[in-house]
Amino acid sequence: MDDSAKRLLQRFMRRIPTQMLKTTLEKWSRLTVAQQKSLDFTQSKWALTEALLDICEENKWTTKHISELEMIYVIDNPNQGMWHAFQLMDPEDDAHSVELTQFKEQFKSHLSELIRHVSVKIKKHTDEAVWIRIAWGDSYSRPNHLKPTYVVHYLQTPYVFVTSLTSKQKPLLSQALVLSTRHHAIKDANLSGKKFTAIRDLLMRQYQQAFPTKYPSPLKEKNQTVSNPLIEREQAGPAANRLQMACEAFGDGMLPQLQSAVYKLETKFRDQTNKTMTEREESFRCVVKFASTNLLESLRDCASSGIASTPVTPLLSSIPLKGRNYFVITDNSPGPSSQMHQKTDG
Amino acid sequence: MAAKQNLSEPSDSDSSSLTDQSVSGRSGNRSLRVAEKERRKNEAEDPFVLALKYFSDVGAGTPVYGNDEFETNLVLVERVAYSKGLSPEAISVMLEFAMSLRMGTGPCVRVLKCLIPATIVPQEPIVRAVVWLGVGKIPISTQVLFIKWVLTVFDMIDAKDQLRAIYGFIFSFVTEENLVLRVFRVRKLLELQSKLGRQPFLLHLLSLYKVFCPELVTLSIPSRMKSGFRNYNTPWKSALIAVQKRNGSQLASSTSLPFTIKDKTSSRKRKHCHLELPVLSSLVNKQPQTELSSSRKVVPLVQLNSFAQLLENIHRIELPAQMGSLLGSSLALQYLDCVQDESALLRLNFWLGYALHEEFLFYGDGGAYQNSEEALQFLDKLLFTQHFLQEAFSSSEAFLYKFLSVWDGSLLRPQILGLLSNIPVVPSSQIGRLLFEPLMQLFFTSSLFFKCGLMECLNNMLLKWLTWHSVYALEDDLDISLNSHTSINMTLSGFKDSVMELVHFVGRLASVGLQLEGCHTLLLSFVLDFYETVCDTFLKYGLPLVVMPPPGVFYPALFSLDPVSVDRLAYIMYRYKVNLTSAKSQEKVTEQAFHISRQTFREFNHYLVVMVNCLWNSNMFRPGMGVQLGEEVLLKSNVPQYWTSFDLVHHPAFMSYAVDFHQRCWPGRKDMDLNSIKHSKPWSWYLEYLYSQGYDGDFMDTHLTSPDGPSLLFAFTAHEEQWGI
Amino acid sequence: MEGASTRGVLSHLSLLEVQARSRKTQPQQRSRVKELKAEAEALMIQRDKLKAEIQTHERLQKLRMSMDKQCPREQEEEEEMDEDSEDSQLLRLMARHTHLKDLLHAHHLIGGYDIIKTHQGKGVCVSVATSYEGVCLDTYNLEIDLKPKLRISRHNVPPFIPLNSLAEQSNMQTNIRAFLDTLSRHLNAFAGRKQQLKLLKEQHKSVEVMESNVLCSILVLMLTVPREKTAVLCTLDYTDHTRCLPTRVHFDCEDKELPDSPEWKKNCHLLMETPVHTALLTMKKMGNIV
Amino acid sequence: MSLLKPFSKLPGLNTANILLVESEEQFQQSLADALVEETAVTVNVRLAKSLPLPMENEESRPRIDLVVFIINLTSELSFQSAEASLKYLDPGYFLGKVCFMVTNARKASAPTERLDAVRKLAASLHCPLLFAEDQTPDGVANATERLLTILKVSAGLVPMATALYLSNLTRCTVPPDIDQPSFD
Repeated sequence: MDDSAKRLLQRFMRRIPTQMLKTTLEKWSRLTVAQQKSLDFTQSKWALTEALLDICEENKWTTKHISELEMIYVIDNPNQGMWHAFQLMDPEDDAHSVELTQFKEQFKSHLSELIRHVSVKIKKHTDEAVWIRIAWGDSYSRPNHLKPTYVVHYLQTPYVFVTSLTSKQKPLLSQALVLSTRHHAIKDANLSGKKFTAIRDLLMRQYQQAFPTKYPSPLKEKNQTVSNPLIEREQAGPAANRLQMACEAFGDGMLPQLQSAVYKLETKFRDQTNKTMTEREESFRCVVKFASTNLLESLRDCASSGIASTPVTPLLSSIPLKGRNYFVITDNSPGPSSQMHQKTDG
Repeated sequence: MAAKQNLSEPSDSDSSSLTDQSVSGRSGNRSLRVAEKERRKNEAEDPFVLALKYFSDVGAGTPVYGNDEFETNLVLVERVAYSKGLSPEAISVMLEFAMSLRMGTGPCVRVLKCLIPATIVPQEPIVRAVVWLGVGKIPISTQVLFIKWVLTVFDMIDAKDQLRAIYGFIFSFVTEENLVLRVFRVRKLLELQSKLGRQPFLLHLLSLYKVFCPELVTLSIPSRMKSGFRNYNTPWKSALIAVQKRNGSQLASSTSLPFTIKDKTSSRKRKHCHLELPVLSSLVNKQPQTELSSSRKVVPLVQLNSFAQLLENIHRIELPAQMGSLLGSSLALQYLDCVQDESALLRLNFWLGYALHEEFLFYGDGGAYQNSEEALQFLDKLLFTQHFLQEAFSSSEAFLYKFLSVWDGSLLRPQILGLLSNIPVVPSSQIGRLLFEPLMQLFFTSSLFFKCGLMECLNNMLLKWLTWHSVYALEDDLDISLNSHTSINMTLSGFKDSVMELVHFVGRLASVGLQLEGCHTLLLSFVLDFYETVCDTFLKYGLPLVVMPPPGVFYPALFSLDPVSVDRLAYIMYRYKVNLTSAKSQEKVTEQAFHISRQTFREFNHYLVVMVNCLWNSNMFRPGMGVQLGEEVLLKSNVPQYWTSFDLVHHPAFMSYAVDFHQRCWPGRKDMDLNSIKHSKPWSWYLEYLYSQGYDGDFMDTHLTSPDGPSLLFAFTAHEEQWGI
Repeated sequence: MEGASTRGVLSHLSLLEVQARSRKTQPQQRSRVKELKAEAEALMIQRDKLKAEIQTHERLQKLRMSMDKQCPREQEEEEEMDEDSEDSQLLRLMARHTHLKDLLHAHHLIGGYDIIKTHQGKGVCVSVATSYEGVCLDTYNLEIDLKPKLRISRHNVPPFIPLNSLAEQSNMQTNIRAFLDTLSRHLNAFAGRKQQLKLLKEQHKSVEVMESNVLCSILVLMLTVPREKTAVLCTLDYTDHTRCLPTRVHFDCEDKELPDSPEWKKNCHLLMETPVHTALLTMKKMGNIV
Repeated sequence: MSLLKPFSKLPGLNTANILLVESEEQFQQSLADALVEETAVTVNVRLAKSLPLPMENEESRPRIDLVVFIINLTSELSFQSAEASLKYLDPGYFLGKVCFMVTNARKASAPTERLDAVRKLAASLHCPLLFAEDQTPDGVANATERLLTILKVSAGLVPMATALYLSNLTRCTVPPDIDQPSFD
């Protein structure tokens, strides 16, 4: 068993929490029952690593097998690292009929055409997601399995989710993806975050949205609290209205856990009291960043509790609407920049 | 802080075994070799020793990744650390290794995390570490980590000049300049703050200063900083406790930091470090060292367990590291009481002020911890201490004034009122602003029970003030020091003013309170308690001051429905009489002129007239009486002989007794005629009967029985005429 | 010590206060009866209301009948006139209203869409319901701005349905109805295919789904022929996304002639014409697969 | 702009009506639940986020005897909204029918400047300023009782006491700043 494999295993062991180790190894299903038994999961990681190393030695397992193990772990808990979303542009006519096997070989072949040393692993998850693990090398060095790139794609959808991709590797990956999914181009979807599931749900519209209907909406039923006849809520109507608007803007129930939204302003500085700034002709740059454990829910709460003005300013509502959390606001689109003010106090 | 220093000397040399090592060991390796030798003596080559050796010898810039030797050794050390804790030598080696960044910051952090001392922490390596900080290659996060570690193991550091030193450290490594004055320090801190951003330790210092000089620190300390600082020991504390548990109790005392205790008791996230009284502990409380120390003529308080011992060691007492622990033991308090140097008390005050402020005026997002046991016990302990010392701490007084202004009136009410009743005399110029305004607002908006509680509290306050006066006042007009430690000196007249203010204030509260609560009997009885104190100020406490109750108190008591109140009012009036007469006589004999205004006599006589007339002479509603009503109104009411309606027989409070008496007296009678009791013979029987019911003497004394009641009255009025001129 | 007693009194006072508070809540129990009485009252009133409603409803029904079968107005007028007029007027209006509503509902059932105004008429919200074999499935919504031109501002249509291209193809601006129809066809087909796959997985444990995708446009099944236990790989291609039946069915298997055998030809047709789960059912019946 | 007037409507028999104004709409709910527990009088509670109150409830709304502004000291917004609401009250209310209730005054995250600002506001309007512990049930119960004490007076249910009388005794005064004792 070579050195790189060893290091890969050690690194993997450092990453994985001990309580997850058992299940992951079972999923891996390479260990014999005896070997499974031999491992004592109560002892320290360090010892466990040693034991696993021995097993790998005697089975002559290589990086290939161990990267498998890693992949299983990553697929099971994808919410780590920084995920970026990309969007495939103008599909060809047969883009719809791309199916897994052909995609697999196409992707592999395209990528290996572009770069000599690369090792690709493709695995289909139960929810139709295609998981790709790429260990990059360059023309001289062998693939480095210690920092692989992970790519997730749902066939027939225009979205691709990528984590830990360097700018050097980006063009290569893009080209391979574009060709193998029968599209013409790919672009950054301006959506990124720590939680893969959140980003996916947002773009695949896998969260509950609220729409105005003529049927009694579940919202109203939800916040009908049986209260004492002696207690009267004066502004109940407006409150319900605010909630409705907030839910229409950001969605209903559990929302995708987005951590942040960034607005980059490149606008003219407008403030009559401050001449010097106003008269500068080059645009005034600043960055506004909203951060929260669950940004969308926070925003919804702001709107429903009246801290932020309703109807919700497009700047905020376009996070779920356009499915992006990075915006550049310039003057030539007067709409947003005019709303800038009311957003910041929101 | 000054006090801290005098401790350094003994304990420094306790750790001689280490100091010589480190003094010689200017370079890490050398000091290690010393350590190595002694280790070789007692134990054979074990892997742990090898591991330590590795860390002391490993060259700079050795790669970390894939360096199995490093990995194995570190794991080994970690295991030992978490199981038994590290010996002082081990700590010095590892700390040296970590802070020198020989293998980069990665291991440094990891090592710092596992530095769990088994016994004590030698101060030398810490100093060296700080020197490394000075080198400044270490990333800020790691520096913070280190500081946190030092704070965590602070009380296990063998030498005790640290409290000063730590601040010294922080300042000296965040900036080269040596800051002397606190004002400068704060300024410096603030600008550092703006430079470095919010560093937990900076914020901590700032918050500390915010307590003492808020005018300097204007920025609001974010509550998240609390968490940022509060759990500075989380990486270690659990390990610490674990280790201590394993290594047995004799160590537990040596490392009894408040929070370690806390973590044993409550698993709450928020650290009640101040609420938990530290166990009275000392560095030199392990047997071998005590011999050492006693030879050096220093006895830690913890080793004294009888008053006799205290007396013979009184000249060589070592104060504990945690002043808070003094509150625990009465011996310590006795010592504190008789000790000459103010420093001990100052330190205690310091600690106390900070604790109170932190826990009750400045808490983070801890949520609903308020009425928690810790808070209760803490305050009860404080109360106990204050009663023991017979005086309040200036810090607790200051705290109370702040707390009253944001108090909701129910939080920890018994304790707060208890503390409040202990505060020393407040100068009359301040008293309104500090006490009356907040209290008045609380009193009138709060429940009956609060009103009663406050009455009780103010009564106790008055009692204490008067007691202090009677103890400290030598001759009048000589300065009386009311509190031996907070040396507030005030003249007799000043004291009289304060007392007067207080009594009048209570009078206001009482009369309006009774009105709002519909003359509730419970409240009334608490009010009467207060006036039982007031009416005796002259005779009991020798304070030449007599203040009569306001009508708002007198009449509700007189017409109240329960006989007890009436009885107590009578008693109070009687005491007033005694005080006034004796004051008079004293004024006659001694020529020293203290003047009781004729107004007071007028009020007294007036009340007496009303009382006697309505209870005894059945002269209610007669012109010239206190309560006047238009003739025609009274006639309209169709009450037969309305003037009798409040005499001892018809008074609603005594009616039942009268009826009972009547039945006993004339069992046969069908038609009841209470007036028949008034005939002289049954009347005396009736009085006898009232005696037997427990209304003993008070009436008699107030009115000296009906016939010469008036005469006394006249006597008084006569006097008044004379004195008036 | 004196202090102790002080604290005693104070804490006792707080104790009393707590007791007083708890006592305050007691009377609630006693007034329970009153509560029940009030409740009964309320229920009675409600009952009467309902009675009245039923009555009016019956009369409405009568009117509706007459209205539906368009019986001669006059005599209806007669029998209405004897009652107080404006009441009957109202009734007739109500009848008419319900009538229209039913019509509207019917229209919706035969392929209309729920459309309601939003943003004070600046936009509309269209909801497209999907169903398969009489089972109602998810409803999809589109919010469409009307001014300056039709624009889909918000929707919850999954991304693998090419909404925008559909909008262009069936030029939405001029003919929104056509657009909505195609969209609804796409959605219904998709829902149908998804449902089929679901049913298939439930009903045919013996059939292994080798491959599928989110759009459910490709389905590869592993069938096994009884006796020989030969595995047959069956690929269903749904290239026409507006239908929930495959456009191409392809078998392959070790023995090359099996796909060309008559019964498997029949199977092929079967799969082309009937939804996959039912087709498989019949195939199983005929003993072509386990 | 509709002013809320103290005497525009007739009082109900043995009833007291209180209006709780809180921009965060959290503490007011628990207070309301506790307030209606009162059995001696029927207490009607109206909850509002801010003033003015909507016109459409004008009819159903009883005569309001006491207006309470709840201010969370850790939030500037809460203070501002209370301040803004004040101008929708008829001056008559400031004769003892308004009081301020402050929460989180002892929190580290509550700047002293804001507390002073609140004090100044209350003092300038001659209104009482109550502090409450909204975290603990005891705190809520106590706050409720204090409000009831004031409410009963201002609703004229306490003989020989009027709202103005009480508020004169309890109204806030401009804060004294207690100078710190030096610890060294």
